[in-house]
Amino acid sequence: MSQPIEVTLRALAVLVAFLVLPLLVGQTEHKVMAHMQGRLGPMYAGGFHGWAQLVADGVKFVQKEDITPAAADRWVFRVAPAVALVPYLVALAAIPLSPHLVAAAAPGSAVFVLAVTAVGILGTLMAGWASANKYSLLGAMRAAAQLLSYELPMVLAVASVCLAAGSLSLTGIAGAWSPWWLLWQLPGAVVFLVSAVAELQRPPFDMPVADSEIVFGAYTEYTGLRFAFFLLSEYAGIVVMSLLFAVLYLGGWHGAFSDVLGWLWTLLKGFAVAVLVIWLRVAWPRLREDQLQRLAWLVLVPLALGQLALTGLWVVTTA
Amino acid sequence: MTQASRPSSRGAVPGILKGLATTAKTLVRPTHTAEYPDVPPHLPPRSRGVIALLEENCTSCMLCARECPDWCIYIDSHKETIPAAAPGGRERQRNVLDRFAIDFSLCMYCGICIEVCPFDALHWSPEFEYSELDIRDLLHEKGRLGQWMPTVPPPPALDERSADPAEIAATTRPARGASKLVTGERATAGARAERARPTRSVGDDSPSGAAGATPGEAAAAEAQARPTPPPEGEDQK
Amino acid sequence: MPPYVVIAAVVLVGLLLFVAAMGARRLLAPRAPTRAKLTTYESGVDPVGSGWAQTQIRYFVYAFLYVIFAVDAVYLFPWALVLRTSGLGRASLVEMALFIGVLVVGLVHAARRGLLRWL
Amino acid sequence: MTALDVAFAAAGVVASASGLLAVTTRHVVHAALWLVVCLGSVAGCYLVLGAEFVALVQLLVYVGAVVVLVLFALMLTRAPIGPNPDISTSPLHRVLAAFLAAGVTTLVAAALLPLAGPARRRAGTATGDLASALFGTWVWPFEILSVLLLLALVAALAVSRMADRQGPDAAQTLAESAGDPVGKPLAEMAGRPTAQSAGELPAQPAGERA
Repeated sequence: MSQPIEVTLRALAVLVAFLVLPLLVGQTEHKVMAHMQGRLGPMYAGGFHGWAQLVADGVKFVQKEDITPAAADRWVFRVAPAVALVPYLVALAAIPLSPHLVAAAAPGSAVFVLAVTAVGILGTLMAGWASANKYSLLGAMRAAAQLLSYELPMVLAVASVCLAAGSLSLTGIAGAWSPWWLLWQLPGAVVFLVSAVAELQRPPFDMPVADSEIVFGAYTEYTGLRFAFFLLSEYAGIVVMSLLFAVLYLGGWHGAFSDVLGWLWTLLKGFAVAVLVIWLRVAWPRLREDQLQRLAWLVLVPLALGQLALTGLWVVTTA
Repeated sequence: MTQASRPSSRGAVPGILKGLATTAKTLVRPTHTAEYPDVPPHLPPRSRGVIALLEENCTSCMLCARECPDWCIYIDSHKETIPAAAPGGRERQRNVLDRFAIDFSLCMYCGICIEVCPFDALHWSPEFEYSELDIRDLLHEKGRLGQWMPTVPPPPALDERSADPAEIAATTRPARGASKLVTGERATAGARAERARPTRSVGDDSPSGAAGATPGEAAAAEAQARPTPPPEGEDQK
Repeated sequence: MPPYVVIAAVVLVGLLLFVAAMGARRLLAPRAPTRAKLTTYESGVDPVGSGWAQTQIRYFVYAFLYVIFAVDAVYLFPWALVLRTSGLGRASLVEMALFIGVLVVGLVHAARRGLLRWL
Repeated sequence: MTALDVAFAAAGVVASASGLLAVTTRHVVHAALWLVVCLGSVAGCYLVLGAEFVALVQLLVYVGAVVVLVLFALMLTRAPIGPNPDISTSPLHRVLAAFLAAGVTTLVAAALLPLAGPARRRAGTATGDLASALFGTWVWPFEILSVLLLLALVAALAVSRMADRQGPDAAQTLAESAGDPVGKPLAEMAGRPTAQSAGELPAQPAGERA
């Protein structure tokens, strides 16, 4: 197979995964959240238990009027959804489903995913500033402060895993995984999960979009398809973070028949993490801004540093 | 719930775990959702859905229109002279109702009009499916209001050992001057035994849209007495 | 290099997705701007002043902290690659402990002076 | 002329064009956003040259953190939407800047052009080599870096909380010496870094942490 065709096919496969998996997570959230609240959730679109609800939502969003407020900075306002969305698409390309099933097996893919998702903050900041709206600005401030604060423990936790595996590539990390890690890297895993939920700005860390205070944060002025892109980026973020957690801490494709069904194991583990993220949203109330920052700097960062020290010592003594 | 309001004695961690446990338990229990268009809702018997008009009972006294907090009732009437029944008798006058309309886009369903009506011309019906695409179509003229009448459920049964309704008590009261001894009591007791006690069956609680599924006795009797309501085309619109 | 060629292609595909979606919206969505529709949303009342409002400078402190610790944290990743080598492993552990220890002193200082508190 | 050369040239062109836009635009925030493009394409240059880890660090630290810090600063101060007429220089300054730029370019070119020879095969710099050099040969600069970062941390925190810690006292002594009866509220106001904004937590009263 010639190289250009292969590259195109891989990119398109990533696109398909990017368009399907977030919808799957979104529909799961509809259903899980509804049943956790004693409801049924969407039941009509598509016939069987409303499976096509999100597709219908997409069709609706395309047909809605796109409004750019008169006071807004037009170009920044219009480009911001793409800046928020594309990083997750790119991050998805670097996540392996099995040792051979990965779109782009970069040698530093663990760092790559972190770096790329960090760029996503810019989309929120751009949206918040360009809207020329006080709620949006406040939301963008909160989002940026939160995302920066929680990026650090996440980087430290991932560094600890890299340390344990002696590799910077996700394939290498998952390859070096053993069930013993579940215990040994547990503090790091907890730190990563908490930081990931905070990075996604999902409850209980949804202060930046706290609807009872600042309407919808940085996305207040958005309508139609651009708004849908921000929503899609949130769900794509859940997919990316869940798969990342599955690969880093749950061993990715390790499981029965991992030669053949490895990709399925990764997807299943990632899906379980996504359900956990949804569950947290249903069960827990929102953290206040000061609690958010205190948790990040006085709990998660020391915890991650402790995990790092533990991992370093362990690796040196056993190597 | 005292259990829930009691402050947790072991800090925050048990609390957040309790939240997870509660939601997980709810997840595996059956849901409470009633899928309305497919499954008719289970309404309480005296739900306030729409106001029905029994036109024959209306005397155009305007009490309802004046008491309405929203001023959403419109009444037009004129006086008609009824010739004397017997030669040499006195001519009588009565009000003839020309228009009776309730604007349900203004109505706040307080039920004051029904309370104040001295002649039981207005009734609550549990029907609620009368949404319109145009807000102006929510102005129901008397023809439309009358069509709701068959859906009015029978009045609730009286309490056991309650006093007789005024109408029945009037008929069973002994004639003036008769002895008010044991006989009176007996008569009343007998009347109570015979008294029509409308009973509700469970099926009546959610009347379907089909008119006359089980109309209340009173409503049915009165519906026979009056001409069938004109079709909707008569609404002046 | 091939992995990054794929990454570049994915970036391109992402931009194409955005452009295509916006094209579809342009074809399907109505356009009827009115003056009222284009005003800034402020809970339904007329907007007061500009879209800018003074904000807590506290937000800034955390950005500072992150920049410094991010520079710190990126050195952890190359460390992961040498930790297992026989020659450099133990020495690098001490080096990294010193490196992070110095910064943790700063963090503890900040925490003790109450600079990490929101209020 | 390989595909890598083309990629490097493309990234370089994007970097210089966006850099030029960053310094010429009169929208303050646009300048920061063009800086993002510039730094990102510099990361692309590193990547094409085979320094994967440096490129990723460039992305993580510069785009993900430094530019966010810059945007933060711009939004906390007043960053108006639309061109800012204050951001302008006189023709004299422009001419001087052009001369300076030409001089620097000549200097750099004079130093680099003699080194440029026929295209060599680029060997990617493995992150492992980088790591062993960092923790072996260059360990002392690495350790000193931590002290530098510590200094930056302490200084940044001191600067950002200075108004909180010294402002009230300074303002109060000023007010007392002037015999100003309204000095107290003024001092309190000075103690707050910013006015409260909607939805935020109340600022701590000044001087409480003295």
